[in-house]
Amino acid sequence: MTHPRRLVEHAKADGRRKLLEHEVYELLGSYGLPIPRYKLAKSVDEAVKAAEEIGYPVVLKVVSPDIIHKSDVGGVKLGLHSPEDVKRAFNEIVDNVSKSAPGARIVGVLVQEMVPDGLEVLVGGVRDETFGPVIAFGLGGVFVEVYRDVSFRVAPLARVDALSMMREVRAWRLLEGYRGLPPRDIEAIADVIMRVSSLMMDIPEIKELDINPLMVYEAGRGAKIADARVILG
Amino acid sequence: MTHPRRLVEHAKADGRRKLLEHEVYELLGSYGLPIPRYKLAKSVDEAVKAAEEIGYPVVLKVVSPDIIHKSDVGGVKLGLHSPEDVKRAFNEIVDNVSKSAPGARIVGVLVQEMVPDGLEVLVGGVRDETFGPVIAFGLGGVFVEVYRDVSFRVAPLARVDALSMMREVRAWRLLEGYRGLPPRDIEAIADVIMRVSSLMMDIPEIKELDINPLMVYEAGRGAKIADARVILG
Amino acid sequence: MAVVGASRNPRKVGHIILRNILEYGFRGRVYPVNPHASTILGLRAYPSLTSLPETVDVAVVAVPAEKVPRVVQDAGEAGIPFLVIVSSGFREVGRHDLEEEVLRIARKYGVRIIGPNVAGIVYTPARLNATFGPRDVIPGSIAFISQSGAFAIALMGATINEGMGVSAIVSVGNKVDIDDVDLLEYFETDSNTSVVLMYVEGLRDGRRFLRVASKVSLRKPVIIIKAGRTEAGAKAAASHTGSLAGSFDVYRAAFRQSGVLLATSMEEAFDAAKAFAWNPLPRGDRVLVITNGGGAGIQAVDTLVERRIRVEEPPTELQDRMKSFLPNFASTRNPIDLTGMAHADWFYRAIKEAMRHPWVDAIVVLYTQTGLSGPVETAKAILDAIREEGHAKPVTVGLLGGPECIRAARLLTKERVAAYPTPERAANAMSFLVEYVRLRDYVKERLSELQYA
Amino acid sequence: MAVVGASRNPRKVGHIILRNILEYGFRGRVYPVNPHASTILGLRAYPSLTSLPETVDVAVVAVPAEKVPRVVQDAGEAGIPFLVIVSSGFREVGRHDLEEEVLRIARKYGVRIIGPNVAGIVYTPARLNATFGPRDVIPGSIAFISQSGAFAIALMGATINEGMGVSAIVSVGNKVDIDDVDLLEYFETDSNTSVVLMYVEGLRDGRRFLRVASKVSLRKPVIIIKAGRTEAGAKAAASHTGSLAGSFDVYRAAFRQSGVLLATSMEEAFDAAKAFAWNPLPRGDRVLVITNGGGAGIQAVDTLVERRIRVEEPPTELQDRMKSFLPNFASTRNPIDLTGMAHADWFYRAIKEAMRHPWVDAIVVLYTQTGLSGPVETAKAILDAIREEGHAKPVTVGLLGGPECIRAARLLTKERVAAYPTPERAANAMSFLVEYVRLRDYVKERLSELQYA
Ligand SMILES: CC(C)(COP(=O)(O)OP(=O)(O)OC[C@H]1O[C@@H](n2cnc3c(N)ncnc32)[C@H](O)[C@@H]1OP(=O)(O)O)[C@@H](O)C(=O)NCCC(=O)NCCS
Ligand SMILES: CC(C)(COP(=O)(O)OP(=O)(O)OC[C@H]1O[C@@H](n2cnc3c(N)ncnc32)[C@H](O)[C@@H]1OP(=O)(O)O)[C@@H](O)C(=O)NCCC(=O)NCCS
Ligand SMILES: [Ca+2]
Ligand SMILES: [Ca+2]
Repeated sequence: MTHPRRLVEHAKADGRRKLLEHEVYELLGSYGLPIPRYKLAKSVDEAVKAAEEIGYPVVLKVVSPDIIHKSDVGGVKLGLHSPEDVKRAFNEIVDNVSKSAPGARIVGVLVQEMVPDGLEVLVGGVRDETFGPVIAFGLGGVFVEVYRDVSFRVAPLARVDALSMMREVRAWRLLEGYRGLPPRDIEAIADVIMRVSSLMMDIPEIKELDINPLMVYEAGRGAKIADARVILG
Repeated sequence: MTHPRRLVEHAKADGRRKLLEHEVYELLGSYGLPIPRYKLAKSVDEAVKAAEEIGYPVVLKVVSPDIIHKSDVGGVKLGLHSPEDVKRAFNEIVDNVSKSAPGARIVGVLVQEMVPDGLEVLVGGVRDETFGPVIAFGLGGVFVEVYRDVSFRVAPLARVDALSMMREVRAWRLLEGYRGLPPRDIEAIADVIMRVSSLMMDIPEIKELDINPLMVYEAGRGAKIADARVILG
Repeated sequence: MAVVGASRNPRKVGHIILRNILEYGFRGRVYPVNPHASTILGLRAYPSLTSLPETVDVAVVAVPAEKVPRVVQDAGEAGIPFLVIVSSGFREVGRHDLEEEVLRIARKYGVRIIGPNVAGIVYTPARLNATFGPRDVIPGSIAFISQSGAFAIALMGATINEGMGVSAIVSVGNKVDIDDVDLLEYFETDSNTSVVLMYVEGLRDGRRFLRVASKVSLRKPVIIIKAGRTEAGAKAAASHTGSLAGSFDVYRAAFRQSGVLLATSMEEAFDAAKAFAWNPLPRGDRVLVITNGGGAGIQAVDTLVERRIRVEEPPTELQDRMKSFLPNFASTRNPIDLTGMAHADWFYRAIKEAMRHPWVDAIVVLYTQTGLSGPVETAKAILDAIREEGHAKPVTVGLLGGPECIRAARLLTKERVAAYPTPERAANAMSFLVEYVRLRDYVKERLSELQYA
Repeated sequence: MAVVGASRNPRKVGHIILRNILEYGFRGRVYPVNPHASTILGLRAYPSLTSLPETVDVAVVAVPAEKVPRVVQDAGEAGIPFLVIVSSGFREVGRHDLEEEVLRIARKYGVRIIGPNVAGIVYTPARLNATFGPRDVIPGSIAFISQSGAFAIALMGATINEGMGVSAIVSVGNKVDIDDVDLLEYFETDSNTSVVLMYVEGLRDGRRFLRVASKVSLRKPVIIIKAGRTEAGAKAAASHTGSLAGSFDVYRAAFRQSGVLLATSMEEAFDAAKAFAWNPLPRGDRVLVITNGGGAGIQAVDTLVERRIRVEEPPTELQDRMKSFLPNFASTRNPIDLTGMAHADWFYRAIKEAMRHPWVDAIVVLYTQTGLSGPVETAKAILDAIREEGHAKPVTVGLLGGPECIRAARLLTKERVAAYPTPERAANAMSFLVEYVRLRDYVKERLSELQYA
């Protein structure tokens, strides 16, 4: 495994302001964050092998520094249940991309565990010009966008910060267990928040980090990252 | 078609505080509200005939004054695409109900158009002790429950009230068209609000009326009620 | 008019009411009624309402509750149309029987009643202060209707502190007959009243309120302090008056629908009432902030925006006019920051420019005390500018500083310019004017629509 | 100390500063510095800082900007450790060069600087008022740090109006050296200061602020008025100071995280500061409201709940104690409604019961002016009750009514009881005390966790 700062330096040397998806997972993984199982495949065979190791169902996504909206160029295939699915998906992706984005460099295809549905939350890190690394928490989707129901804390965080920032959002009720729904794994979220805090403290080159969604399961069953993004400063 | 007040009187004479689902639709329909196509079927044959008239896919729901949570007793079947589906569903419902709720009177089985997904909103009417009939508007689900993002107006409403109560909720942005999603049929919602206002004004026996969800489609494509409830006072 | 229960004892309620009536300078004839006295405060006393030399228009009643039914009977027989029953000891202490008796007799004779359990009434256009509150209320155009008598008395005092002029102060008490909505309706056409302020815990007939308030608010602003906005507050209100407050959400909706402005504190309500009473309405919602202190300017902008008033950059042309007499480090983007170097004259010129420029609908002027231009001198410059432009646009003024600022604010207040001790309060008061104009447009549209429906 | 630029002209800044220093009764020796004069205000004047008969601890500088570098040089040579540079005309008008020169010279000699472009400083424990603001600031324990000098001067005046006692007033101006956070840190250990009030538009080093504020707020409350909370406000702040305010969301988070209380208006900040300065802290978050007016009680409850303070029913036992001297229609469920019949003595007894009962953590006392018990008499009863119980719990008082209520509030203020003219302000001020105690617990936990991490 590459040292986290190496990853960042490598991307910068490459002239990239955004980490590639497998780099993001590698970075987050090295901080003990609950990333999905994944593998970068360069060929159909590698993809199938990766899927077998990861376990079905899987997701395939094109990895390219030149493509911003993967779905728009047909670069994403979800819910693949068999080697045949994976083969077909791999070829289709390569096909689609070479048609829709002919100049794009393709680093490979990411084979990723299909993360089971949970309550979607977001954990983010930004670098504020006054306060430096700041951690954000909120529930996914409209909660953040319509109601600006997000809480912030300046890193480094204590665990009590993580808990208090969760309690601060109005959607907290959804985490506590709501209308007969089970209480969610608060400890797992706190853990993610704390690790994001460490990561933002350690690596000043990271300008923005977004884990969205983090799928959160019933209390005791943890949480898993379904998508994430890292922007360098 | 029964006169709306008759419906209410009939239910009251029956000792019921809640209208049956087909009565609710009949009532709402008589006020020109966009109810789904539906038919009360007393036999398998009637159900299939109804489904053919309505068009597939359909939904079947048991209609009984004695059953509060229809799904819990196996009284609901969704997404039925053929006469065979409908037959099987009808028999299963009758079977399930007679096992799970042996004493319950079965008035029939409601065959209902399966309403296509749209943006879910709620339109409600309540009778306030100080202000009398009051109309409520909000977006479905957590919007109302977590953020209390609901607006109210005292009936009777002018159209400008309907528009202003839509604009008042913070989730208004979702109606205007948001993140590349299409603008919704505001006029259709205003129309529903206005008709609910008339209904609440006309029939003092109605204590509570809840249209939730009302599925709202792109501007110009209307809205359709997917579920509704009427409580008498 | 008559005062029934006009006591010889100067500490008793009936005596104080009579004295206030006389000393405040009521223009009509006044008859004390008291069977145990021959003269009170130099006036001949009469044993009962039936023995008065003429039929009075109104009688204020301040005898113990048990004696009130008899007084109402007398009033009926004497043909007196209108009673203000100050006495408490009725429904509010469980004596429903006594209250019903009073109502029954009143109905029989067609006597109208305010009360019982009220603080009396003030109506300054007739120089009438028939309350046991403070005497020297300031005449003006704000009418105050209170659900609570105690509140009415206390706020009478507060208006004096604030230099606020009132047209009327009425509490409604147990509302056996005339209630808050009746009074609100009355003030719609009262030409001596330009703003109505209400203190409401709960309304009886919300629909009637909505109808009446919509009509009134088209003609003049109605500001309501609604107590019991939270669950705990509503509970406290219930244990106070016994009346359920209902859902605040619905109240808020009804207020909006009828063009009524909601105030959450007495200070805010007073601040807004003053701004309405002494200003024309803005024609639109463009507020210009003029300040000599950056801090005060920012606080005002934050306050306006927090109250949903946009603060926008004025057109270059107006900015250029301001720049013509300001130092080059002054900002003219809204706030217009005259800088700490500002002399009184700069205020004068900036206000005049703002008054004349069509882009500006309303002006918030902020003064932060400096050595360069004293508060009183600045206040005078502000006043001159407003006057010379015929007070064409609404202005609120915030004066931040020491004792001299209090004097300057008093000077402005005396000249009917709404002045406040902080920038936030000046901005907040102005936000009510803008909000009113917006709401009124909505209510107009709604009523015309309902009318032609 | 020395005043450089102590002018002979009584209207000039340097002269006013010197006069304030002398007249306010500074305890140390004072040297005017002015090359063109021999005596000023009866003191011998010196031509420069290098010619003083002793090395002073601090010099206030009020000469035109171009002359400041030379003065700093002189200070350095004379070994003066500390300068307060009042002069403006530096970075804020584009003269970065002059400012850098000043800093360079100061660094060379190790001279520390407040300013330039400040209002001077007040430190009442030393009877020092070295500002050109009002003279008679009231000694007390509130320290005020302002990003804006104009604001500092104006608020100096406002503290006098409010009867608020201050320990220090300092503005930071262009912050070439000492900034708001340095001062905040200083006040942590200043035993003459019990509350710190700050006016902030933008901070330079947020992380340092967080570190320092967390430490300070564990020992004493820190209240911040943050200007630029909205986008438009932040824009106004930027055009004022040139410093970007950053995201208010993050400021708010940082304030919470460091135990700092956010005030959105000056009035609120002052109200809270007063309540802190004159009260012990509550041990918990159970607030009891005692009132003689239902309306005032409800408004206070609404205000508390709107500020996220729960208002709960007291235990029956406490209610029974209250009932023992109250009429049976009085409510004892919180608010304790003494009713309009309340005599001063009932306030006295109710407050004493509340002070003694362990369920109560904080008390909001509300008086609505009535004839039965005058404001001053009631204020005295309140004061007696508080004193006899050794002011064991925090109390805020709202006095609603006329001019006598102002007198009564002044009486309480003089005796260091926090009194306000409305129930809402009394309740809101108390909410800050409760919030502080809550926040402090959070910050304590957070710091001990970070320490052992
Ligand atoms: C109305 C109220 C003030 C009367 O109390 P009071 O003044 O102590 O009553 P009294 O019995 O002394 O009667 C007052 C005067 O009326 C006289 N009086 C008695 N019967 C009378 C009658 N039938 N007609 C006229 N006067 C009468 C009394 O002799 C007395 O005058 P005096 O002092 O010169 O002898 C009292 O009952 C009350 O309700 N107080 C509360 C008022 C209040 O708070 N209202 C709500 C405000 S929010
Ligand atoms: C500092 C300031 C007040 C000086 O202005 P001023 O008083 O008009 O300046 P002057 O040139 O008259 O100098 C003041 C006195 O110092 C004397 N002086 C001149 N050079 C001097 C020197 N090198 N050392 C000491 N005194 C000197 C002057 O002779 C004069 O005294 P006099 O009136 O008795 O002759 C002005 O430049 C300034 O910055 N004003 C704004 C202050 C401000 O608002 N600060 C921010 C607050 S928020
Ligand atoms: Ca009536
Ligand atoms: Ca520093």
